[in-house]
Amino acid sequence: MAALLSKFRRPRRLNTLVPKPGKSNGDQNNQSQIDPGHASQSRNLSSNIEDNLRSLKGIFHQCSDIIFREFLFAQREQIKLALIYIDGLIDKSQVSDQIIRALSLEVPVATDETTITKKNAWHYIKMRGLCVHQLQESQRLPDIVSAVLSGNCVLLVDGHPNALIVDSRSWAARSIEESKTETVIRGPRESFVETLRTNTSMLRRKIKNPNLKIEVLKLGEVTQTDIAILYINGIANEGLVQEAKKRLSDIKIDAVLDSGYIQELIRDNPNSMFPTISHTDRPDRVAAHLLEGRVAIMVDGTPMVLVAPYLFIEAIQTPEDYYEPAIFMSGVRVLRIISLVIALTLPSLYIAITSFHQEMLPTPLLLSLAAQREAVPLPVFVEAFIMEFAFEIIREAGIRLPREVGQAVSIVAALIIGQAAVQAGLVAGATIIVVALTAMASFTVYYSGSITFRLLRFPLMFLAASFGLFGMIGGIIAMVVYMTSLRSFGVPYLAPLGPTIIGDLKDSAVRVPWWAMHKRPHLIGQNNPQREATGMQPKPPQQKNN
Amino acid sequence: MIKKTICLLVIISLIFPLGGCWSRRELNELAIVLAAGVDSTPEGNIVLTVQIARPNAFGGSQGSQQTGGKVGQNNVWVVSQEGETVQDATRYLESKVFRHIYWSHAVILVLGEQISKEGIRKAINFFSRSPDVRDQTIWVMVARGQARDILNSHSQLETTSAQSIGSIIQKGVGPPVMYKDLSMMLASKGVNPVLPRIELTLSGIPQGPELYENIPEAQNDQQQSTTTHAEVTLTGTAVFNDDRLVGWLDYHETRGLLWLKNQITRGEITVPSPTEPDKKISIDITRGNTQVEPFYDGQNIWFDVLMGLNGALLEQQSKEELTDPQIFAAIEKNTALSMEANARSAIEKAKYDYGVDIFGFGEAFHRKYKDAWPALEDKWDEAFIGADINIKGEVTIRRTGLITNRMSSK
Amino acid sequence: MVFPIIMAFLVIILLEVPGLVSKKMWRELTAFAALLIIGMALSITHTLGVMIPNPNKYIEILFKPLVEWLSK
Amino acid sequence: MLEEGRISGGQALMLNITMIIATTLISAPTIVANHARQDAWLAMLLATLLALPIAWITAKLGTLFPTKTLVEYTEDILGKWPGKLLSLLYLLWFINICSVMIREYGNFIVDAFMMETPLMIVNILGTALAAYTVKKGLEVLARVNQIFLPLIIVSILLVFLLALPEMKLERFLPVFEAHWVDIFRGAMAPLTWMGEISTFAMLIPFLVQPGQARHTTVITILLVGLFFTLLVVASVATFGPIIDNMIYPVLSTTRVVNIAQFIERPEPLIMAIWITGGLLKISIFYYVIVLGCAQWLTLKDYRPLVLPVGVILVALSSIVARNILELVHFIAYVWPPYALLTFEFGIPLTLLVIALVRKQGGNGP
Repeated sequence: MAALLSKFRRPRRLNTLVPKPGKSNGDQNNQSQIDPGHASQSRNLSSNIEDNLRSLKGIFHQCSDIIFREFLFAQREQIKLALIYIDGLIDKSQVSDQIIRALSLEVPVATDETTITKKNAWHYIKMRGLCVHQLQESQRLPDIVSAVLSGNCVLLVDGHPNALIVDSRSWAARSIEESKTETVIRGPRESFVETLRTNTSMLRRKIKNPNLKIEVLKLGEVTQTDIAILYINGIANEGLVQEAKKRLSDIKIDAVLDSGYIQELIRDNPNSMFPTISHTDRPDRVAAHLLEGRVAIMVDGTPMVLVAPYLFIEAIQTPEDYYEPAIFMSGVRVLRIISLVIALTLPSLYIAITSFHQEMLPTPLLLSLAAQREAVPLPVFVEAFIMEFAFEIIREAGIRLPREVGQAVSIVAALIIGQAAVQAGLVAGATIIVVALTAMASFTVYYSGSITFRLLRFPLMFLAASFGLFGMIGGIIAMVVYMTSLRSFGVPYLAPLGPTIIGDLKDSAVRVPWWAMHKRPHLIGQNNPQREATGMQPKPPQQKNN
Repeated sequence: MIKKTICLLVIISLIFPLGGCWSRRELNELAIVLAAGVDSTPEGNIVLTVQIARPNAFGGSQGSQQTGGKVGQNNVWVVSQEGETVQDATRYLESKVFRHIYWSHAVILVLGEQISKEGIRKAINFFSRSPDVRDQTIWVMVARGQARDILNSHSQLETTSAQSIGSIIQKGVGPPVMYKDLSMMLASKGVNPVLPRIELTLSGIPQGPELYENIPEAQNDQQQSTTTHAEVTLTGTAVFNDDRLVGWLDYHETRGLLWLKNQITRGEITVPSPTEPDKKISIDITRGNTQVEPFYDGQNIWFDVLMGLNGALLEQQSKEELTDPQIFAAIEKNTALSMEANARSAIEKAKYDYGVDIFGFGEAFHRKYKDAWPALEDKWDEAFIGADINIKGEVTIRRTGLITNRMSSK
Repeated sequence: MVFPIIMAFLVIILLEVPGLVSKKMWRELTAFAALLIIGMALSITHTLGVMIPNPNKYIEILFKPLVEWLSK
Repeated sequence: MLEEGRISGGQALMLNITMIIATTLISAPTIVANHARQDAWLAMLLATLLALPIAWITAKLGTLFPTKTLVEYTEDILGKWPGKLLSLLYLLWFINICSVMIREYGNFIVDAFMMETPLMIVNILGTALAAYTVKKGLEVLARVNQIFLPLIIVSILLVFLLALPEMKLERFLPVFEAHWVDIFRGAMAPLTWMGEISTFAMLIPFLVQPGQARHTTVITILLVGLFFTLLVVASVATFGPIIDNMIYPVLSTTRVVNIAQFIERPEPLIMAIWITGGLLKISIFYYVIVLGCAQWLTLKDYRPLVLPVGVILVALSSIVARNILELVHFIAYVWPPYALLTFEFGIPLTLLVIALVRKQGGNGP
């Protein structure tokens, strides 16, 4: 792990600003203050615990949450120990029971007092004294600082220039809950939480295989956030893994507060509206993607895990599709495709047809539309635009408001925007129906996928209002051309459709049963294409010969 | 990036003032034409009558609250305009209507009797040329009298008379002719056009209050006091020689025409009972099929026509035993005779009164004798008059409804 | 009408030329300029109402006998 | 090479199909029926048969020079300057096709759907969209085509399925009424369209396996022939004798669709098909022009030429014909002898003969 860490550690930029030993941090300039650990990177610990404590205290100057607990080891020979940790990030009972209590009371009692000297105390503590599950050692000051900051306990022993780093991390964390962003009726309920280690453990529980690799690196000059790259060795394309690592290691940023930062920094087309990296908080979705050969990126502090490459077709795929019966879910997929089309085109189609191509409506419908429109003072385009805009406002308000007030928003919206606007003759009833249907349709597909479509709806409406169907279809073609030219980590964005990959169409508009999905997605899993044995189609039992 | 943005802005600023929405027309700028009628004036001009929907009457959400109670409000506005051509009249009409005359939803095209006699080509060309008009699916018919009177009528069931006339044409007794069928009949030398004939017939008191009728018998100033209601009825067929109206076929001849054109899809035939000739038996047609076979020996032309009918006996006034095969055969025979008589009367009328082939025998001949056709095609109507036509009906009654014999016979 | 056309040409130049210059693709730039000048000449004269000979007419004259045979 | 992208055999096949059917599918039946009347379908089959040699010649030349496009191997065959001259003529021919197509495209949209919109605006927008596609390169073009072509074909078939109740097979009788010369004449126009397969010579080197060119072209012609025949059969069966007066018979066929008062008026479908299909076809020719120009001038990149060529195409598109009748006259009567005798059949045949006599271009590595 340490080797890996060093491999991914970026070149330091503040080599010259090494603080002088013994000097307090207050003298240093601001640059070095926000660069924890690195400021004193060339420093090693000395044998004198007082020196070490002094320099550490200098580094952690004015950090009220850092605890320096100094105590004595053996009663006989006043060996001084110091435990440094952050209050709130450690398991208090473990630290007090298994470290302080063990070292200050139990160890000297259990052993012959003469055997412990100042010289061998460190070794003794390391090998016998500490009843903890994970122990590391380091003599480099920066490593120690970073260990403390990550929630470990650092034990300094007088007379020895090596510090012991005890893993005793534990902090108040949200417990595992049901996924809020992607709910399913059938399938696992758990979702990721903010703690990286919990998240990796959830995946490890699903994929019990040493080939599931979880590589960790730190990003964020200031925040020092842990980032994990997950892939399955032997399934994931090596080039893809290398590319992901390379893109991550190129990042130089002061803070990573959410996976969204990473997402924007490593995507292929920086200005594109279309997401080319997906994010999810469902372990089963991530596991399935890893098994297809994709790479996942976890960021400590956020439940949202990035998965790359992301293809457009995933907007209509949900984890549930693979758990429920295939035929049923294929139908739902078709429904989602229709919804996607509706979400994108319905308002513009409505504008184009009612203001350019009235001949395309059946006569009775035209007459009833005309009747509704008769009293409306605005052109269809303006009317539809206002309503779409109003809907977006309502939606935004609904998300931002506290849940209790949210109810009120929906009532006001339904009453005012819906009923009152129609009755006042401001908008036609049909427009309301169109807007409502569009809104509902946009919620049926993958959320980030639909955000793009929600936005693109407006230019399409403009085009439809200026050039009718011609403008609208032209806009859609331009959109498809653009999407076709996109790539996500080298994989064409519209992959199973354009380029058409016949085998992958098994998991597109339809989802064939599991016994027929023999192959992983062609462009993603070509490293190890076979995913299951062929000829597994269940059959009725063979008639026995009597 | 900045460069791209600037370019995009310039492009947008170039396009949008241009994108002045040339073809854009809001729904409330349209006068939706549901029916069109074309008449001619003695001076040779054209009178175009259009039936325009009044959207207010079709009840929007708040419209229904305000006007829904007013039963029988006029749903349409019928307006006429004289002009030299249809297009000309349309332009003048726009100055009366103040909205764009919008043709795409026209359901029917009614041709006046007078203009049909003068030739319909000058009345209909506009409708196939203008992309606005859905020329292929508009129903075409000839009015007995003035086309504008037909448009002025009201329907008791449908919201507009245009829609009701459209469905009368589709389902009623008479050749249903769409514009495309008419153009095909006009283009082919082997057949002359026929169109359904509609007229206003008096049918009692109007059912709704405040319905003002405009019927031929009532003068303009008397319109409001009229108490009789005129109903649009399909009364037969208009026969054309090329594009000129030459005469009519009545109800029975129309049936014969439909048989010969193989357009019978439904209907009934009432025949006298074989045992009690004054009592009637009605056969419901479930399937009709006519085969025309031309023959030509270089001199004479003759046709064998085989009309097949599958039917169901659905009414019997007489009381003979239907279970008796002989009687059953006799009924079938009578039915066949009745069909043949209908067809023969149509043929005779076409041959001797009007001298035109309206049945498409010429096309059938063309299909079989393609080498002889070029010599005959320009004088086909004469050849048709000279041709013998042998008609044979074959009737199979497959069902007798829910009962076999009359229950009350004993 | 000439003004929007000139604007459009400016946009085209703005879109392409800086990239070509910075990449030092002089040959491409020459080709670009030549084609653009042809296009500009064609479109501006056409907009100004100058009759430009229709190439298809000459083609038709070239193939006259065959055209007549076909359109009989 | 100028183009880094590679296309698979399937993608090439689909590009070829779009290249031929897209713009012609709307007006094809009329032009054929003009001469052959109800025997139009025979003319179509004849055209398919006659187009096969063209396809074969194109593919054969392509396999002789598997890494070179038409513009490049003319120099190999004829020597530098004659080759350059011939390539220039080819480029002018492509420009001619493309501008006529843009005109046809704009005219249809304006005539049938947007009467008041100036033709120029539609042309400019269409060309701009095509330019965008061309700038994205051949791979994107092939993929976009892969997405849209199935939709186009399925919806055309759907429309005809829906129009089935209006069709009468007896409108084909009598068979063989047209004189065989007339059938042959009727076959000329579709033959010329199918002959546009010779444009594929510009794309063969970008195939992943240039050896597939031969199947690709032949299968293209067979599929397109089948499709055209279906189109003609359906249109004649619906309209019979009046078809030769219609400018857009396929649109008219669509307009008669009325199933049980429920599915009526499917023209948006036809319009969408026409817009996408036409655009893709224009894009293919546009790409070929731009690529050819860049190769002819031995440039390093073809992208800078896209916009200037677009300007020329738009300008020419309004020069090539004064009105729709002139356009139809050109497409129906001038285009066939002109294109067939020279660029589609005559010149490629000559090139092939010379190349074979001189034993040039090894049979491919």
